[in-house]
Amino acid sequence: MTRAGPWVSAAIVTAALVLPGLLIAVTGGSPSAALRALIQGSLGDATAVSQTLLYAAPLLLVAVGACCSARSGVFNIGQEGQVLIGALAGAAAGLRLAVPGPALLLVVLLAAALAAGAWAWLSALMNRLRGVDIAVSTLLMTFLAQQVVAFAVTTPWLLQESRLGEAAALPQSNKLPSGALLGSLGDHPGLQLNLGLAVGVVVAMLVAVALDRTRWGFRLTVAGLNPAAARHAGIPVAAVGGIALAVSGALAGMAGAVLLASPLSTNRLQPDISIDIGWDGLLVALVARNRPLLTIPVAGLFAVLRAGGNFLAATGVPPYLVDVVKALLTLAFVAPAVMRRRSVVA
Amino acid sequence: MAPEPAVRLRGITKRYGAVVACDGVDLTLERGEIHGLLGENGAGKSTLMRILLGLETQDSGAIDRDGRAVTIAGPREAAALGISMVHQHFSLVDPLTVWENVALGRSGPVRRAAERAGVRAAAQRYGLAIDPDARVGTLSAGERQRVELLKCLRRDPTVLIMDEPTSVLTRSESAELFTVLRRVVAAEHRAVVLISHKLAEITTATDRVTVMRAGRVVLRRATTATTEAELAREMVGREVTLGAAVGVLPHATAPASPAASAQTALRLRGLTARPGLDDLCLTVHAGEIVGLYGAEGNGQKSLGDVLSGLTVPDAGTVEVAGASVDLRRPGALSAAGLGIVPEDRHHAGVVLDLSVAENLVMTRLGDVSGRVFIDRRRLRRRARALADEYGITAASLDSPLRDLSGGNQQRVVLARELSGRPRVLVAAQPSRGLDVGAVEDLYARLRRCASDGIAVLLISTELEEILALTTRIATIFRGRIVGELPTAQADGERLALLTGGVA
Amino acid sequence: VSNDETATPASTAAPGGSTGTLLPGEPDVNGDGKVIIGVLSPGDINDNGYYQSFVVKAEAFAQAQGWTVIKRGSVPVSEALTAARALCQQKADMVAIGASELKDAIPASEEGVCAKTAWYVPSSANVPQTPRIMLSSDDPNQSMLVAGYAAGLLMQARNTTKAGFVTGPEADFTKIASTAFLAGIRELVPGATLVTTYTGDFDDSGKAREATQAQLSQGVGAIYPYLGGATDAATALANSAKAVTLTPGTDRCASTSPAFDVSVLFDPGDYFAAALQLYAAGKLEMGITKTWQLGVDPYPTVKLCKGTPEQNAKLSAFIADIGGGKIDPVAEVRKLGS
Amino acid sequence: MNTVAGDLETILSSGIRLAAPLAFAACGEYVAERAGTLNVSVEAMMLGAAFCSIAVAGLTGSATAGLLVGVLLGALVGSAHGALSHRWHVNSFVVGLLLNALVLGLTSYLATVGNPSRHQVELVSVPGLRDLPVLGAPLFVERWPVYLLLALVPLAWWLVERSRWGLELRAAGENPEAAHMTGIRVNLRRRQALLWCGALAGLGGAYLAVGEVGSFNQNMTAGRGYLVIAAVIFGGWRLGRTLAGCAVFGLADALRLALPALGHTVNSQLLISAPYLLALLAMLLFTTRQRRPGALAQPFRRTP
Ligand SMILES: Nc1ncnc2c1ncn2[C@@H]1O[C@H](COP(=O)(O)OP(=O)(O)OP(=O)(O)O)[C@@H](O)[C@H]1O
Ligand SMILES: Nc1ncnc2c1ncn2[C@@H]1O[C@H](COP(=O)(O)OP(=O)(O)OP(=O)(O)O)[C@@H](O)[C@H]1O
Ligand SMILES: [Mg+2]
Ligand SMILES: [Mg+2]
Repeated sequence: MTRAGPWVSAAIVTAALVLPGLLIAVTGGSPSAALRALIQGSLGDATAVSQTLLYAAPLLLVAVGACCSARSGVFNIGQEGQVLIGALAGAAAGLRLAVPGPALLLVVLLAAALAAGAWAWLSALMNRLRGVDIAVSTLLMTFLAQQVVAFAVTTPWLLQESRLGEAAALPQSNKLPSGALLGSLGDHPGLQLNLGLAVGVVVAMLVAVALDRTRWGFRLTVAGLNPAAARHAGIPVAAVGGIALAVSGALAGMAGAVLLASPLSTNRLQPDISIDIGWDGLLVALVARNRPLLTIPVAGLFAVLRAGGNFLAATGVPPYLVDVVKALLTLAFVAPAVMRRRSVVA
Repeated sequence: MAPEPAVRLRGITKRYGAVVACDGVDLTLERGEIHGLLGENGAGKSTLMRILLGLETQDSGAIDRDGRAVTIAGPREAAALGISMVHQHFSLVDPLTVWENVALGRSGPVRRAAERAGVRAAAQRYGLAIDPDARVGTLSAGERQRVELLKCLRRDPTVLIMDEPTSVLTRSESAELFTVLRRVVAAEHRAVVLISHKLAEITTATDRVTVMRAGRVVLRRATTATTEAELAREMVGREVTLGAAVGVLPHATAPASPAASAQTALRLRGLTARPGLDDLCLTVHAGEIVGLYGAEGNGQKSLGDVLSGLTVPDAGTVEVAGASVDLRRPGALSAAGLGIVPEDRHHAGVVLDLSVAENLVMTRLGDVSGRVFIDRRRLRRRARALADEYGITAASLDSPLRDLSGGNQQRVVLARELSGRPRVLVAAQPSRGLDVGAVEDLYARLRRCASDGIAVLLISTELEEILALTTRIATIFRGRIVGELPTAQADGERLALLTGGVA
Repeated sequence: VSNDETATPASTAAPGGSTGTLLPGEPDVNGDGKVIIGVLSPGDINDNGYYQSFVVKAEAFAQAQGWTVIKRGSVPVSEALTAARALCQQKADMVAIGASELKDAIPASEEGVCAKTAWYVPSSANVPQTPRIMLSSDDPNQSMLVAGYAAGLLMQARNTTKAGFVTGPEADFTKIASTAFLAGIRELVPGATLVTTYTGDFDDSGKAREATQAQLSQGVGAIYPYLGGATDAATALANSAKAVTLTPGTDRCASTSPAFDVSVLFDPGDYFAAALQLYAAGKLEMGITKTWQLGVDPYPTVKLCKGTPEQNAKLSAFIADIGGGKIDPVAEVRKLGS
Repeated sequence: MNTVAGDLETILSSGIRLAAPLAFAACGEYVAERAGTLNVSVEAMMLGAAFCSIAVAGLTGSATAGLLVGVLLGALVGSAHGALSHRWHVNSFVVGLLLNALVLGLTSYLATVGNPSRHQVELVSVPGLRDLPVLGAPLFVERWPVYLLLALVPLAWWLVERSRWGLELRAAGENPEAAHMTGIRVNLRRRQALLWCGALAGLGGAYLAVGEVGSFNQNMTAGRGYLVIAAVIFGGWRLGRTLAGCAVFGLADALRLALPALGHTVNSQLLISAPYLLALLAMLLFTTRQRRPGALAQPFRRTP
């Protein structure tokens, strides 16, 4: 860290905090009211907190997956597509398989994880066979995933919504049966603790233990830090990286299933069901410096921005400005955290 | 009035956190001299030179150039002042050609024809034959060293710094280099700083010598007024068993030659790997040390990669204790009982960001874990035992390996590889970059291995090392074994002939 | 086995709307002394077209009444529900949805936060009626059939038989629109052909222009840019080739750059403004569906910007025939559209 | 008109128009990647420039002024990216993704404020050549900035392959430690490369707005920036092949948009994903690894 480091990060944070306020003031709004709305909408009451926690679950899953692959030295930036593929597979399983009740939910989550894991693993395969860069192929496959989902929901013999008489069928699937949905944990007045969050937290802790305490995690870490030394130590580096990538994809896919099956969505597969959770989840992992446990609070932070941002848009702040505010605030969080240590992307 | 020295460093101090890399160092470089700079690993030699080159800024102290105080902000400014350096690590860009790398250190528009011609002319003048259009990535270590030197000389420096230039060169290549340096100094009146761990080189090639220990200058002498023994003592700060420290007394001790049992521990059959190995065959018996000698770039690296499990050969087999090893299976060699101290330990030997303890158990994870979980307590206990046994000094076994000195890092590798009780130990250039004290320790351990019945294959470009340690020498040329003879019958001349591929 | 029973259940709307409920205190439903109208739109609310008009009309009316309008455009379909909830939390008295794509927001109307809100939802017969929302619906077959008829009139005059339809994604509603448009043209030009190009994106002007260009190169004489943000770019190009152009939903006969020959009015803003008028008067009932009939209600309708009296008369007659039930648009489309 | 040659001409000209914005930006991204930055903010550079060019054209009445300001805005985004990632060492992917979100939000918002008029730079045709059969119209009747490619492409190549700046830039992209030891200011070179990348991506975005379309609308670049990254990879980090990649993507899109008019129907999702599929296929078929800059996407800090 250079001498200028603390000043620079302070400057970035200040700019990122002040600029949104300025923008809002210039357009005739009140920055303090906006800030209040941001907090009100994310933490203000039970409904708001419920909303924040709903967002936190898929963010957490994506981020934990990103930690896995980054630790093994594989840089996956295709989570957005993997979320979509997960949602697609989850919807297909939920709508097509005749599994009774809660077991169906398990099937939906598993199908999503398997499909997205396999989708991500394709990148590892291409890398193994032809040396195709993984960061790049996962990015490109995101755009493919978008079209695959678009195709599925506009094709009647796939997942397109059943038509109602003469009316147009929208590009979406039918609604998932109630057995496939993620319910609430416990009964709290106003507060909704979705099962999805429990899944996310449990997965984060499992992965943290797996990475730091098991042979598998050790081998994965060695492969990521020094592939040559890993190979010498008898670790099949390419296979380990492939598995880590698949796990990362699988968790992103599971995030897709959580989006699909939780009250965040209408429980239908839609082309934009991923709502940038994949991109944001990646940012969460980067801010948390690839530590699975650290992703829990960071995902919470990003969820606050999302829920609060949604609320802010409803107060009359032009919605595009809300996006700007969110981007700047994220920068404020990212800048100093990433600066503290060498950037994780190698 | 006597002419001002080319460079005078006055009271240079540089701290990295708690470490004082340089502590009030004074150094004077005269024109027309080769100045030797000696010191253990971590003594601060490189740091001092990096300060002179503007790559680091000193905390205190001053630099005079031809009697004028200067501040040097970076390599460009240093070059403008006529100071240029051949680095210990990293300074060539592999995908670029030789002439592009040479041009990289200069300024002004790039005139391709002129640059090429310039490289050719300089190569001619200093006797450093090289093809300007070759890609640097395809060159051997010796050739790369030539490019480094050309890159440096093309800037026409009056002060030339060479940081361990010979560590990857064979003896004849080193000799060539010193001839060039001598010419540069005598005919062109430049000043040269030569950093080396090889005492013999320092005593033969330099005019004056400075020894550093723990950041301070401890000896300053005309070379003719000192001895290798004195230099070694000053570097380490105690008496050194000269017999082990090769380079001090080349033929001091005949190797303890155990009656090599007839049992074959390692057999390499027809190993072929493109590029590098061409039908290489070699056997090593239990309890003997076999030296594989040859100029850098004749396939030693490929052999090391095959035996580390990094590359799978195109053809050929490796047998350990009579059983053929499936080289495609990761870790098969280690499981079969082959330990290796790789040539580039940072590349394949250790994981710098993992803790010392983790590095110590890396290859034998099964010993410290159940089916799934790693047992931290067992891991630490085992690491502690190994660290004690092999005399590894570290602030904590939980600190990253990066914090250890080179000699200690090498000990970690050796400890780990020997902890598996291997039948065969392959040591590739094991003393490279180590100081006298560390080398002494290393040699003692290699000998102990042999007397414990382990078959040791020593891959080295250091003739003295080979002669001092081995019972049998095989010479390698262009990926083949071109000669084999008992060490007792070997002498420099015969080996030189063999390594030239004449046999 | 399939879980198709989970498809949207069929509409249970009662015809005539006699079963509607009136919310107490309309327009200040939540009784906080202020009237806030919250508008959600799936599209770019500055597209100079369909999505914008919804917001503009609402704003104009609300301003006159001294109400507040909170508008939010480009709401992703999957965030509709959350966005609607957030509006309720802002004490909106009415939540208005810009287009039926956002129908997923409707469940919020049943939630506690939204207990004191009126709901206005446009629908193309694919939204189920609930007691808590007011639906406003029209049949795209009607307006598109007449749009085709109007284009046919102008094509007849120019002696061309080829028409083009440029739209975004290949989805059911764009397919239905293009089919009905073709049927309308064929009412007058029996041998007419229609080229339909899906650019994949309502807002990608560059691609919309290239699609238009390709159609023009094939000698297409009328272009329907059934687009969002890319409408103007495509129309401008069609103008340069002097092709007949139509608007996707709003009245833009006054516009000169780009210029339109036909305004097809199925402007959600007009329907909404009518509902707001009732609302202001405290007469807007929830739980009913208002179905807008072409030829009966003022909207939807189609008008020629520079039509000859003769053409205008023919168009009016056709519209009247549909309104009077002499022509069944659905049957016409089925007959002529393929 | 409905001849095979005529159809071909239609598709070719359309393809070139669709490829031109990509080609400008690719000349920039190519340089940034050779210097070691896998720059994902191309989208932001293009979109921001597209907006500014129309806004300025509206204010000044000159489409050319708009084009120039677009270039400047692209460069501004490039320097912001450079400062954040190569001065303050924020992860470059994060910077890129955030800049994209930021510019999308800002331009979408600002587009709602004004109501800019239509502006387009002039069409220039080359006398004589434009009358060539088939190729004449597609190649020699263009909005004038397209002809800039004739100068910019060789310039980009010369800068990278022949100039000292380019030599140092390549060294910074291949082996920053070595370059640093040699006295090259690695991060400065990378920032400069991003500046150039921004200017050219800005030109591409501005060309899209004031060249082809004549107006701005929300998110009008619609992922073209990502396509540019795909093109550089498709080209295996060689300028010529990168531009060929742009041409392939442009033509694939042109074909897709023209096919219905020519009486064919093909699945639109498949065609929309064609460029990405092509890039993946190209990577699978040609071993492009060798030319990949050794330190691509690796940050460099002086003190390790
Ligand atoms: N960038 C740095 N950060 C922290 N410590 C450093 C740094 N560079 C060098 N040191 C420390 O400073 C001391 C001197 O290092 P230096 O590289 O100068 O030694 P040296 O004499 O060149 O050793 P060798 O013979 O191994 O090359 C060592 O203890 C080293 O660990
Ligand atoms: N003392 C300081 N005051 C202000 N800024 C500083 C200071 N020290 C460093 N910086 C800034 O921090 C940046 C990061 O430093 P770093 O050494 O990692 O990069 P650099 O190699 O110096 O960059 P360049 O290649 O441009 O020289 C520097 O470019 C400089 O702008
Ligand atoms: Mg050193
Ligand atoms: Mg009220």
